[in-house]
Amino acid sequence: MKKLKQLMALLLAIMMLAGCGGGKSNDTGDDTSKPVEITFWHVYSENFGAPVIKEMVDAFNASQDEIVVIEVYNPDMYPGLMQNLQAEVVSGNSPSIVMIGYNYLKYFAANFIYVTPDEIIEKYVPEDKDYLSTTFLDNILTLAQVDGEQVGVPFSISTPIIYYNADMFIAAGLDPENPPVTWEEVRAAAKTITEKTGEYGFYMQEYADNWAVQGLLEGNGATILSEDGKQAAFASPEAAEAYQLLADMVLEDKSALHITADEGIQAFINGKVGMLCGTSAKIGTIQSAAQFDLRGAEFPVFAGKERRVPAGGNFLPIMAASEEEQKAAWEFMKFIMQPEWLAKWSENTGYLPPRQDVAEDPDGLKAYIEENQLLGIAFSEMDGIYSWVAFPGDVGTQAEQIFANTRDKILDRSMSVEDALKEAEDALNSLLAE
Amino acid sequence: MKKKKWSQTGREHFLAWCFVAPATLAFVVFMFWPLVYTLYLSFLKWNMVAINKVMVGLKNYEAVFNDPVTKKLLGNTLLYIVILVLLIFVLPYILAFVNTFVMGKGKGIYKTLLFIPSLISLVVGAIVLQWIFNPLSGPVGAVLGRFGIAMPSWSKTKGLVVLVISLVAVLKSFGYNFLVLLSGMSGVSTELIEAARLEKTPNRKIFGKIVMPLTSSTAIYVLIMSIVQGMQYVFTPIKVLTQGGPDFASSNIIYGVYQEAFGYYNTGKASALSIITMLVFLVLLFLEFKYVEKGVYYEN
Amino acid sequence: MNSIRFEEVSKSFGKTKVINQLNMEIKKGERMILLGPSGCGKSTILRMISGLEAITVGNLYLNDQLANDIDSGDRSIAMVFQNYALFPHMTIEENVGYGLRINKMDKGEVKKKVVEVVDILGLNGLEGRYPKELSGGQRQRVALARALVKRADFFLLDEPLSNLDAQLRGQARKELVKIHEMYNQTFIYVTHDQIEAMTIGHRIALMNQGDLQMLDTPHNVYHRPANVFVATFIGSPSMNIISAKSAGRELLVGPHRIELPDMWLAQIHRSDSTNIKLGVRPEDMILSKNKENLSVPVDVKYVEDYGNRVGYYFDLGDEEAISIMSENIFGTGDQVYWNIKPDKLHFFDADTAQSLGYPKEIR
Amino acid sequence: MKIKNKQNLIWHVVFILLVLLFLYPIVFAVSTSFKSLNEAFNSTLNLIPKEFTLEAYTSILKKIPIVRITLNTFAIATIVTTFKLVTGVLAAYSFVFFDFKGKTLMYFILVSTIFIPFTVTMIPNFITVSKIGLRDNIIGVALPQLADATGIFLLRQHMRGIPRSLLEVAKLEKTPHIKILSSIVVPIIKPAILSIGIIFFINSWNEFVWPSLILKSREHYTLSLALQMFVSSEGGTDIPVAMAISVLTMLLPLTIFAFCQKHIINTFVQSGIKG
Repeated sequence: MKKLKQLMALLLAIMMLAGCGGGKSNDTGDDTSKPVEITFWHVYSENFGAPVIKEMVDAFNASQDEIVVIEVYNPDMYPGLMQNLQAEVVSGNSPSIVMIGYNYLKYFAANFIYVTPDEIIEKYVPEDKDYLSTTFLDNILTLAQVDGEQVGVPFSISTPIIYYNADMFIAAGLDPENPPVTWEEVRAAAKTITEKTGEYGFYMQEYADNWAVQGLLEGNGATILSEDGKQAAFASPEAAEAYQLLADMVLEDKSALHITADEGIQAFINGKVGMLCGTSAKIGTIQSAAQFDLRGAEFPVFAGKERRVPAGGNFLPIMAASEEEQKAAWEFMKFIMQPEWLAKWSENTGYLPPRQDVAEDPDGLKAYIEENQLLGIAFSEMDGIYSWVAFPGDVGTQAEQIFANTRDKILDRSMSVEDALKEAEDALNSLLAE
Repeated sequence: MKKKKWSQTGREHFLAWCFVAPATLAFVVFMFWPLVYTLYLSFLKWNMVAINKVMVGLKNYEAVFNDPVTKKLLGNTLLYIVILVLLIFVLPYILAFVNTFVMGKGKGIYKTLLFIPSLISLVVGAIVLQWIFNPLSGPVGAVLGRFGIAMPSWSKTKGLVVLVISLVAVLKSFGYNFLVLLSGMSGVSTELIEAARLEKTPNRKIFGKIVMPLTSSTAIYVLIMSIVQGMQYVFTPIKVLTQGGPDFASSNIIYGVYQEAFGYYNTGKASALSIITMLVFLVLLFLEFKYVEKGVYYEN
Repeated sequence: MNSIRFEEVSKSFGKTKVINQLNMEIKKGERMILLGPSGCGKSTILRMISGLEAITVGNLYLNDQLANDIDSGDRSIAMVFQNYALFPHMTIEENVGYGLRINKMDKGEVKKKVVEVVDILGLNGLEGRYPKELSGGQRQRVALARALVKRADFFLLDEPLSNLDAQLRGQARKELVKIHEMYNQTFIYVTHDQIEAMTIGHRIALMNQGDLQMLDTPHNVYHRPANVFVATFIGSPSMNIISAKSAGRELLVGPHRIELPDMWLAQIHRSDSTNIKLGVRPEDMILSKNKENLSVPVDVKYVEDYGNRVGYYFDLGDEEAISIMSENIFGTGDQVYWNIKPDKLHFFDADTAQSLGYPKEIR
Repeated sequence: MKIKNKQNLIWHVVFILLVLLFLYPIVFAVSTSFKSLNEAFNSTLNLIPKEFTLEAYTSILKKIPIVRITLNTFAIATIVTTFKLVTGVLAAYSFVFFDFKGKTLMYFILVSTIFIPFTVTMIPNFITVSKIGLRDNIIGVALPQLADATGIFLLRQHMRGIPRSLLEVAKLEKTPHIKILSSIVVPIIKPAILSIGIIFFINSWNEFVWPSLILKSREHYTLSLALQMFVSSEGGTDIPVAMAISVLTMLLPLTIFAFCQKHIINTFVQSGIKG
């Protein structure tokens, strides 16, 4: 009993401390000149990007005293952030600046209230009239456009690349200087690695989206949407053939891994998988953790066909409601779009910057790219990037889930590739028809 | 105003309600009102954001019943229930019997040790188990690897994914259930057991014929709580580890509601599904009151 | 002066009636015993006096004041519970002083009063202990002390000695009487033990199934029971009750004809019916080898030797009777005579079970 | 006798194995939190790190305001526990020591809330808390949890064990109910209240789903939410760090349990579901 009492007293003391701490923090920014507070929602965890985001925000906050930016982390990437955003809006609030994955572009535009960069420029900062067009590449700007309207400013761009473990290549008798170029070669190399080393040869990232698969399917001449862009149209022989190749690697050759993204990427870092097909955004994470000779190769092609690389990443729309918050958000946006910050962002993650001058700046990223083979690979793919398919309306959220389920159905053999694709296509089209 | 002298009983009644009031108020605002609101939402088509809510009658319920996913969710829910009932009810029930009536000295320590994992949060439990079962780098995989068995990637394997996620709930509830069942066992007189022993009754029969009937109200309580809480305990690991995947193989009705609501923003359908869940629970509640509360009254 | 008065008081719990139209007066300073078998309603009466139980119908007056709606806390009640109801988390001193402290009495004053009763009850040295560290007898005294310290008008005791062993009980009875004589409060004492009732009470209220059976002094309750229930409840073994028929000057008991003593004629003929019950206490039933003029021959059926006394069983008509004597002189099968002592008989109406009264020759 | 001993031994072995299985996750987390990233991956079976490192812990200190986060968690758990105990003790007292019309129905209604799945109340509660403006506020996390049906159930069970006569003694002394509650009922069932309070505290401490909906900024995070900042489905989890923060989350509940295990175990063994 005595011990208990002491313990309770201790707990109480800690609580008091907590209470005091709480009181103090709430008093920040006295009555004198209250700075504008804006919130910036992003998806980057401590192991992936968050430190740079924090650095940017801190630097911005330190650079002036009218605006205070609060960064807010949202777990589970873009779907996670969309869930939180939805909830936030329901509660009658919204963040000032938010990070939206390109695949949610149409859903976001159709369902949320936001202010376009053009509106802000027109209303408050006419001097920035040419900012967008002079700063960003045209094909990059279109990534964040719906029906010609610029919804937000592109921030991060990623491309899918092949990471490979050169040590394992050597162990398997493969030439690390000549990584596979076509999917057929990828399959053969994976098989060799599995046979020779007993480890898995290949893993394609499995997030709750269709991004990497889109690259695979479109590389074989398939399309995700019909020509008018209003219907799902991926249940084609080309798509099935391409998907079958991945399925065969998992199910027939048993050389490819079918596992969650977290575990799969971890397994690659851990030397348990020879090749990883994943987003360039992970370059920073993988490089810092991998203990082997890590190298990169371009996203594979199908023999004789053109490489199709979907643009991953995100853009930043502004959702702030009041004039001063909108202005503040714009200020912050321009701050982080400065070449040195974008360069830092790229170096730490592997995302490609939305403005060309960052990559060309000899003091900035250029030198870095020359040294960093993986980032160089990602850059080299950038010219030919296509949009990541975004489904319109309410379908946007369910589409990614359907794609993820389709992948599970195919890769655990519960459905044939053709049937699974057909079922998914029908499901999406019936949703679109509603 | 006239001064009215309250009768003693009148004053007591008033006071009685005053004492119940704070808890009642909290429940009304954060339990019953939400329940009613959810019922209301289940008749609407609304995505939580749109200003217009469209009255659609029973359409949401229709949609729930026609959705093949619902069948999957119900099937998985049943699977979770079966696994959980076995692992956090049947197993501790038998072990509580063994601990009370079969084992000799030094048996008291187990209830304390087995209780410890229930102090760990579900997220921590989920993440630690995820690593323990990591097929490529986890200890289970490593041990199996030594025997030349390839650990299947559980998070992508139907059935197995339910089992591993259930283990998180098992970690959380086993010790507590064991404790409650032990306390039920302590109500059975040892003389009865000794008398049966003198007749050379095998333990199996002592359990089935004497202990089970005498501990039935405790057992039913634990059984029902295992189902009701177990269903909710698996939510966190599902959300953190699999998000219901692969292809809904690890989702149950509780997570299904969450996904419909916060994943697809089908507030109406989510509400309809949660009302259905509620009805299932209501049956359990009825059973609880029928067997457990009544039993308690009889004892006094 | 009446200190407690029940006027047509009834009490029901839901549909069960536990007290039926009770009328009773208790005098100031009196030791009133509520006696009866379990479930007879005696504790309910006590609890109605205390205010812990509300009255369903009727009026209760305390100190001549209508008390139905007076809060128990305002009734000047001290109570000793069967299980003593000591607060397990308080020391003996705290337990005893509880009521005084809660009513904001000055600390020094509390101490003084507590010391006083602790002295009287011989609890010195135990003040700092907790109830679980005391023996049963000590706990009972603590409960008593807590009730005493209050100096309430009404001192209610609910089977206070039932949890003590027999030896302690005898001693405690004497102490209770002594304590009452010191303070002279109105004692209402619930018990199912007739020895306690007989030795402690000024008067006894004997209850059965919610009805007051008799309210009188212990002597009268024993010697002039108002009905068969009272007659058989008091005394151990119970009074022999034998069915009989009156026929003129004779009484028919089974095959025997007994001439009625003159002193009883008036009482017996008071009854409309000829069916009566004859009551004889076992110790008043004298068996002898010698026939006297008013006697009935009986066969000893069974003998029980209690050491200091002996019980002889025999049949009288269809009923079995027992006689208690001091010597073991007869054996099973002996033919003896029951020599009737007319002044030791009791007569009851067979239909109403009420006493037919007593002749003036019997005090 | 021999058979009996053998049987006993077998069962002890079964129980010991079970305990090892159940405690392994905790040991695994503690052990891994002191390993280097490389060792965590490559010698997962080693329970004692070859090179003991505090790297994981220092990196947590550097990256997140862990003290602040711990205090937040503590504050929420304390508020929730206090309110649940107060409302629970009051309600249980009323159910045990008062007689009033509708008592049984009322009890039934309150206890039935155990059977409302949290997904049913989640959306409306989220909207309510948001409308009051308590998003991203620890009060908003605590608000919907001010009463607890299981608590009322357990407290009622324990209060029923108090002899009614104790209260009657108090009533005869004109003790007001609130005083009876505070000076008699509460002290008598103190061990039970303490244990139930500890369980409330630990449950709140461990809570994840609801705080994750309400809390947004790092300064207001709880430990469970901090954990998810290091573990996310996007890949690249730093496992020693994840385990280190898991260990930090477990630390207080385990410590409290170590201090009060006898009380807690006894309370639940006594209460069970019986009176």
